[in-house]
Amino acid sequence: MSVQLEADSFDPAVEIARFEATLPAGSFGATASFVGTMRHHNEGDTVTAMTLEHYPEMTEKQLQGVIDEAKSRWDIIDALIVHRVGDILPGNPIVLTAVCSAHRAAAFDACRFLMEALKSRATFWKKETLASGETRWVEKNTPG
Amino acid sequence: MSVQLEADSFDPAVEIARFEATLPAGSFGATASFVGTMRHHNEGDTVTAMTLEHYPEMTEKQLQGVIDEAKSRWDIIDALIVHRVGDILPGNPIVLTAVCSAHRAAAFDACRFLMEALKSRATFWKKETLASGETRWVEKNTPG
Amino acid sequence: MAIKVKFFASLREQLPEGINQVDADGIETISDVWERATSTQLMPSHVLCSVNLEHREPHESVSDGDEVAFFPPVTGG
Amino acid sequence: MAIKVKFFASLREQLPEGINQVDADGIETISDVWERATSTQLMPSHVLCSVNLEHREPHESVSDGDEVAFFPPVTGG
Repeated sequence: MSVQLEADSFDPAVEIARFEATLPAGSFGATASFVGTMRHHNEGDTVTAMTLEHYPEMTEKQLQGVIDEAKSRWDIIDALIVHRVGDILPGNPIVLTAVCSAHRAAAFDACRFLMEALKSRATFWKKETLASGETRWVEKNTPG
Repeated sequence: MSVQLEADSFDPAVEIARFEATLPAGSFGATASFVGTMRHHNEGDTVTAMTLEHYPEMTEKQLQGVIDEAKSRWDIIDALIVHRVGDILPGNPIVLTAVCSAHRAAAFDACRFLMEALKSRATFWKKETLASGETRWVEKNTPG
Repeated sequence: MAIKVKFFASLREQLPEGINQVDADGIETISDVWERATSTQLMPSHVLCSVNLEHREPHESVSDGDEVAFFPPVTGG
Repeated sequence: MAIKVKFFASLREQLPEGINQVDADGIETISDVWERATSTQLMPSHVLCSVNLEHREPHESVSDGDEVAFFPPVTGG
């Protein structure tokens, strides 16, 4: 189980491969994953860049708690959360959640739980730069 | 939208990257994916190999229908199904479903729908080889 | 005047080789195809079937030139 | 005798720089910390808060040595 906060761009495929490589081959039958990617549009406006601020100690603690909760609620083998911080561009991955389990239901349920819990509890804040050069804080996440 | 039946081992990360590369960067905010991997145990027995038989024309038609249904039911940008056929070994990926959408709910819902529909409708059959050398047809999928 | 017949997986192994078509004469339903192709064994209730690549029920009708397939519950994914 | 204070995101930008602690004397709740740190502005209802890295409600108590943080609704993921 692992939480990674990345100051630089990351490749979800590499992170998932590294995560799976920590588990014995053939021990898991299901891997559910989710990647959130920065879009070039939000709320009808063109967005050219984004800065992700966070509260580092609290973020890490909250995300670790979210993973612990997933492991207690579902029969999963392991879970991973990777989240960007700092300056990012459209097309860049923002977040990755991944869960390995023996069977698919637990992987699907836990992977979605990780994302919803992260969105509601983890101390990240997005500031967008629009095409006009204006910046604005994103005020609310879309409901899941 | 795409259905791929693979006679040789495939790398889910490569397939997802190829799938996402067909979409304009920054156009999607969510990618949900699921990978089913062959386990070295099933129903309490050690499994050393597996053969996936299918009904090629029907499989392709059914999977295409499943993708069409997902696209009509959810607001998704695109969907991918990759499925192995032939001889496979523990640790090898069997199936990949992936969905890109603007927001996460549709990606999660549609990705799970693809897997459940595939498991109940697509004409694949698994034959396991046990450690004893004995072979047996898998009789029933686990419920999702 | 023939109906194409396919068996898959455990059915293919259990049934005599080589029956890949039956005479359409006198055939009305999928069950009729099963009985002719397997030499009058009754179709077990767990067997699934398709006509021209679409899932169908055993009582549904078939026509000359159709492709009928029989298979156990699917186990992919 | 001090309580550490942090502001994040839009709050950090809107509030005067440099307030990173307040005297614990006479402070009972998180709201009290807010009022002292922001020079008596009332804490807006949308502001979230934490004590020692755990989410808390404004009426909850704080102690000398605690780290209290204020922030807008989170928007990660």
